[in-house]
Amino acid sequence: MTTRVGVIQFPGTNCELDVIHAMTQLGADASILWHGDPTVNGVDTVIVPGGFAHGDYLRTGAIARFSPVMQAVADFAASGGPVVGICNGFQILCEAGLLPGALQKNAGLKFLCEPAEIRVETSRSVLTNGAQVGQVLRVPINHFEGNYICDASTLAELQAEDRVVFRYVRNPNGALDDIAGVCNAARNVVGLMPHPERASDRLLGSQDGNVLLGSVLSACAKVS
Amino acid sequence: MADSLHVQLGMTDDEFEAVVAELGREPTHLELAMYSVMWSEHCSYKSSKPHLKRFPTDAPWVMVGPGEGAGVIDVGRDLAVAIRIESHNHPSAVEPYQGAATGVGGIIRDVFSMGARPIALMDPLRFGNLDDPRTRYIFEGVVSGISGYGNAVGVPTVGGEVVFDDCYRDNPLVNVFCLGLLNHDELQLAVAGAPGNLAVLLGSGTGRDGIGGASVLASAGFAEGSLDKRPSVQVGDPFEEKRLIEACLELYRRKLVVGVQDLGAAGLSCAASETAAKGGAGMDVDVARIVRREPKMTPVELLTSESQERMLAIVTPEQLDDVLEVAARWEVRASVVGLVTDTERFRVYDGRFDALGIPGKNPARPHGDNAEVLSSDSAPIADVPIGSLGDGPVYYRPLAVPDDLAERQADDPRGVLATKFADGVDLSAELLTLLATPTIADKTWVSRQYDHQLFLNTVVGPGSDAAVLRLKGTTKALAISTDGKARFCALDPRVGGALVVLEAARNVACAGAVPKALVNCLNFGNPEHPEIMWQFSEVVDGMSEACAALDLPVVGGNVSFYNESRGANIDPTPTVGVVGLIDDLKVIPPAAALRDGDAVLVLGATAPELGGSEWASVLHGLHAGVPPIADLEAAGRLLPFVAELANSGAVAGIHDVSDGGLAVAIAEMAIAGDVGVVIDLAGVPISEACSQAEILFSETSNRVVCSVSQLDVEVLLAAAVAAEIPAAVVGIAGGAEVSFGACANVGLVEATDVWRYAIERSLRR
Amino acid sequence: MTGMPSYEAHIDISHLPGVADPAGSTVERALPALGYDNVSGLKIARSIKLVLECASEAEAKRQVTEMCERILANPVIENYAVSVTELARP
Amino acid sequence: MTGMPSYEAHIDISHLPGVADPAGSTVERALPALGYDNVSGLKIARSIKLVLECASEAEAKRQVTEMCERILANPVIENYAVSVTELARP
Ligand SMILES: Nc1ncnc2c1ncn2[C@@H]1O[C@H](COP(=O)(O)OP(=O)(O)O)[C@@H](O)[C@H]1O
Ligand SMILES: [Mg+2]
Repeated sequence: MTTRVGVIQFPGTNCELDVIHAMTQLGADASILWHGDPTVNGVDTVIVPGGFAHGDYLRTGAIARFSPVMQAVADFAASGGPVVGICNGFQILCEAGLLPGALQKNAGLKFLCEPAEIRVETSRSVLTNGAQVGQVLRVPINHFEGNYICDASTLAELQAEDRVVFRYVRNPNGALDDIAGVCNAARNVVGLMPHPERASDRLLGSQDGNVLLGSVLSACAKVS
Repeated sequence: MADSLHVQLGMTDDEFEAVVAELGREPTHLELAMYSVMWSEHCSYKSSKPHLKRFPTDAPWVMVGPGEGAGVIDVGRDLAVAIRIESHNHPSAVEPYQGAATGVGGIIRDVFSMGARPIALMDPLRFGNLDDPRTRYIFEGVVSGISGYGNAVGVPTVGGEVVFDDCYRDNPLVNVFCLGLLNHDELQLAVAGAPGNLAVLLGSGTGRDGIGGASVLASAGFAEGSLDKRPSVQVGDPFEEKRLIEACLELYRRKLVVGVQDLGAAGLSCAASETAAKGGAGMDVDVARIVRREPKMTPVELLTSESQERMLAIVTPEQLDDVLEVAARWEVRASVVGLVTDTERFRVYDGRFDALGIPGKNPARPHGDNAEVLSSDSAPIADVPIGSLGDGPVYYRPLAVPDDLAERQADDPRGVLATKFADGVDLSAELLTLLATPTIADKTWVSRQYDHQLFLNTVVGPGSDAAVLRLKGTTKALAISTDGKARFCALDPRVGGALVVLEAARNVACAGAVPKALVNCLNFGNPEHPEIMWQFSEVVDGMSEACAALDLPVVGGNVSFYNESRGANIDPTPTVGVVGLIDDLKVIPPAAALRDGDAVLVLGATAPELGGSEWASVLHGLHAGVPPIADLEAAGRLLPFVAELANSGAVAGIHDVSDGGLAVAIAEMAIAGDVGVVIDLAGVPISEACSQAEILFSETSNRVVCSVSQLDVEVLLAAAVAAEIPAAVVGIAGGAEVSFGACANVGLVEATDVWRYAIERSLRR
Repeated sequence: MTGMPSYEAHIDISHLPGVADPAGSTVERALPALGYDNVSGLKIARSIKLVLECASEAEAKRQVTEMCERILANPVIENYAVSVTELARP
Repeated sequence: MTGMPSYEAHIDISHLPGVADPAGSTVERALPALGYDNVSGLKIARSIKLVLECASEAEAKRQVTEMCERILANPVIENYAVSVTELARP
C-alpha cells in the first residue's frame, strides 16, 4: 500500500510543497496537515517542514508548538510513528520538547544558504535506516538559526545513546559537537537542519536527500 | 509666510489650479492630499510617460503589457509568467535593512496581484565604494534586509547584481525583480466590475508609517537636514505578507474575487480609485471601516498611508462570507472599506456604511482612539471625478545634451592607456586587481544569505550568467538575468541603453534560453534638469531599438527619478530583467566554467573599446570616451546560436564577456572550473587592430567564451562560420596558471583567492 | 474594557550563563575600532513590554511569569526577569 | 586595568512611536489562544548590558549615549534609554 505522508503547514511554513513533491517522486501519497486541525489524519508518517512558522518571531518554533496539530503529533510520536523535522521543523520539535536541545543563531550571525556535507552517524533512526554509518551526503542548508546547543548532560546522553544522527563535515554554524541532526530516545523522531528535499533530483545537483526520505518510507513499512 | 497647503504637499501652483478647474471649487484638505500623491512623479509618471510610449510592447506571447501590476507572458502548456521590477532607492538610503525589505514586499505584491504565485526574486544593487564606512553599513543592511524579508516570505532570491561606484555613495540603488507563475485561467486584473461590488481591504492595519511616502521620498531631491520631514520608517512584516499571499492565492483558486490590486504608492487612494476608474465605475470608501494601527488617525492619513502588506480585493456581495472565511483561516485581517458605484466619482465618507447596511462592521479602534463616528447622512469628505486622480499632468520636460559630453567622448582612454601599457608590458597585476574589484569579484558573500532553492526549481542559482528555473511538470525552463551598465550610459545613453539589453539577452542565451520579455527599472537623477531628461530619452530610445531588433517586448517597468544628493546626480542607470524560455531542458545548462583538457573558444570579434570599461574607469580613473558599439545585427546572429549551443550539450562551459573583458571572463571560468588555462592572444578574433591590453580588457559587446571538447571543435567552428559569427580556438584548459602568454600570467590559486574573498576583505577593513 | 486595573510588565530575556551570546560579543569586538576600548561583558537581551489587565499586581506578576515559562522564554537556553508596575487609570 | 572605576550600563532600546513592531503584534495575537486575552501593547525590543571603565559616572553616561547613537541603537527607528551605576571596586 502507498505510504501516506502528512506534511504540516503552519502559517509561515514554506517548504511544505517541496517536501510533498520530493515524497511524491518517491512514490508516497503526500498531503498537507493544517496546523489548526487537532489530528494527523491517520497518516503513516509526519514531516514538519522548513520555513518560518509564525514568522519565526519571538523565537523559532515558539508559537508553532502551541498549534492544535502539535498535540496530535506528540501522541503520534509517543505511539511510535515516524516524525521528521526539517530545519524550522527541527526547531519546532525542540521547542515542543519532542527533541532535546535548542537552535540558536548561526555563529557568523548571517543566514546561510549553501551546500553542506553531512556524515551519517547512526543508521538506527527512521531517517537513516537506509544509509550507511560514515556515509557522507551532500544536502543543502538554509537557515539563520541552526546552531545546535544543549546542556552537557544532554550531550553526554545523546552521545552515549548514539542519538547524534548527523554531523557536519565542516561545521557551518557553530553547532555543538558539529551536530546537524538528532533523534529521540525511541529513535522515531528525528530533527535535522539540512534540507533533504532540496537534494532530491538530478537537476537540483544532488539526489542524496532521497536516501533519507526513502528511509522514512521504509520505516513506515516496518511500523505497519 | 508659510507655504500654502498645496506647496507643502509638493504640488505646483499650476497643478493646484488644474485641481480647482477639475472640481469647479477649492478642494478639501483630503481631496488635495489625494491629488498630491496621485499626481506625484512616483505615481503619475508625469515626466516619463511621453517617453515610455516608445518602448515596443507587443509580441504574440504577451498576455499583459505595461500598465498592470506586472507584465504577463505565455510560456506554453497553459502556463504564464508574471514579471516586474521596481526600485526602493530612497527608503534604503534612510534605513537600509527596512528599505530593502519593504522593497521586496512591494514587488511581490505586484506579482501576486496578477494571480501568480511569486517564485523568484532578483536584486540588482548599487552602492558607493566599500572603503567608505557608511557604504559598508548600507551594503550589509540592504543585503540583510533582502535576506530577512525574502527568505521569510518564502520567495527565493535566485540572482541579481552588485555594482560599486562612487556615484551611488549617498544614493544607493536597490532594485528588486520578481517573477511569478500562473495558469492562464488564473490571471487577475485590477477591475471593479459591477456597481454593488464590495472592496475588501486585506492585510496589515493602517498606520502612520509611510504617509506621503511616494511624494516625499521618491518625487523630490534628498535635501540635507530634511530629517523631520521624513515619514516614519516602514518596517516590513514578511509573515503578514506570506499569509496574505496564501490567502489571496486561495481566493483566486476558488474564484472568489472579481478584481484585485495591491496597495503601494499613494495607498488606498490609488488602489481604490484605479480599480474602479478602469471599468468606468465609481467607488465610495468609508474610512470608519479601515483597521487602524494607531489612535486618532485622520482621513487624510488613512487614505494616503503606504503601510505595507495590504491588498484590496473586489468581491461580489454573495461571495463576501466565503472571502472573509478564507481570510480568517489565514489570520489575515479583512474589512469591507469600499462600495463600487455607477457614479464615476470617488467619494470618501467617515461612518456611512453601517447605516447603509453594507456588510461588515467598524473594526475595533486602537487603545486611546475614541474618535466619534460621524452620522450616516453626513456629506462626503471627498468627492472627485474618479478618472481625474489617475489622469495627472504630463510634462514634456526640456531635453539638453550635456555641455561637456562631446569633450568627454572625444577624450578616449585608449590613448593614455596605450602609452602606459604598450605591448610587452606585464599585465598580470592589472588582471589580479580587476579580479579583486568588488564589482567583478565573487558575490557568494551576498547570495548565500539568500534562500535561492525554495520550490525546487533552481537548476542554476546565483553565480552564473543567468539563473535557470525548471517548470515542474513540463520539460520547460526559464532563464533570468538582471543587468545594468551605468558607465556606458553616462558616456552615451543611447548606446548604453542598447548595450544593457544586449547583455541581459546574452546572459539568458548563455543558459540556453530564447529571450522572451524584458522589464526595466530606470534610475535617473533630477528630471527637472534638461540634461537628465535627455539622458532618459536617449536611454529609452537605445533600449527600444535593441528590444525591437531582438523581438523582445517590454512588458513593464518602473521609473525612479530624483536620484541626486548634495546636488550630484547618479549616472543614468537603467537596469533590466530579461526572461528567456528553454523549451526542452535536457541537461543542467553548462556552467560558466572550464573543463580540464577542453579547448577554449571565443565567439564574436574583439575591438579596442575601452570607454566605460572596468579597466579604464575603475583601475585608471578614466571616465571618458565612448562605450563599445551596440551591434544589433551581430547580436541577432549570436544569441540564437549561443542558446542552441548551451542547450544542446555541445559545450561543457559557457560565459558571456562583460565587466573586465575577455581576460576576466576566462579567468572566472578557470576559477569556477578549478583548472588553469593557457591562452594565445594571437588567436582571438578581432575586428580592428588591438594591443594586447585591449584584447584582454576591452568590453566589446556580443562575445562569449566556451569550453569545448577537442573532438567537437571543428563542428562548432564550422557551425559558427555558417552562422556568420567570428569564432576561434584561443587556448586550452589545464595546468595551475591562468596564462595569457607573455603578457599576463597569474597562479590559479592566487586568482581564486583574490576574486573569492575580495568582498569579505573589503568589509573587514 | 474589564474595569480591572492595568499593569505594565517588563521582561528581560537573557542567555543562560554558559550559553554564548554571539551578537553581544560581535558588538563588543567592534567597539575598540570605534574608539571604545574600555568596554567588557556586553550582553544583548530581548526585552518585552506589555500591558495587561488583571485583578492585582501579584496576579499580574504570576501571569507574566507563567507566560515566560510557557512561551516567551526558552528555559533550555534563556533566563528571564519580570517586573510589573501598575498603570495610572486613565 | 586602568585603575579607573567601573560602571555598569543598562540600555533599553524600544521602537520609535509610529514604527511597526511585527514581532510584538504577532506574539500578542498568539496569546489569546493560550488563554491570555487580557494583553495589549506587546512590544519586543532589545536591552543591552555592559561594563565600562571610565573616569566618572557622567563620562560613562556620555560615552554610552554616544555608543547608542553610533552603533548600539538604530536612531532612525529606535529610541533608547541609558542608565549607569558604579560598580563596587573589587
Ligand atoms: N545581489 C545579488 N544577489 C544574488 N545574486 C547575485 C547578486 N549579485 C550578483 N549575483 C550573482 O552573481 C553572478 C555574477 O553576477 P554578474 O557579475 O552581475 O553577472 P553578469 O556579468 O553575467 O551579468 C550572477 O549569477 C548573479 O546572479
Ligand atoms: Mg554574464
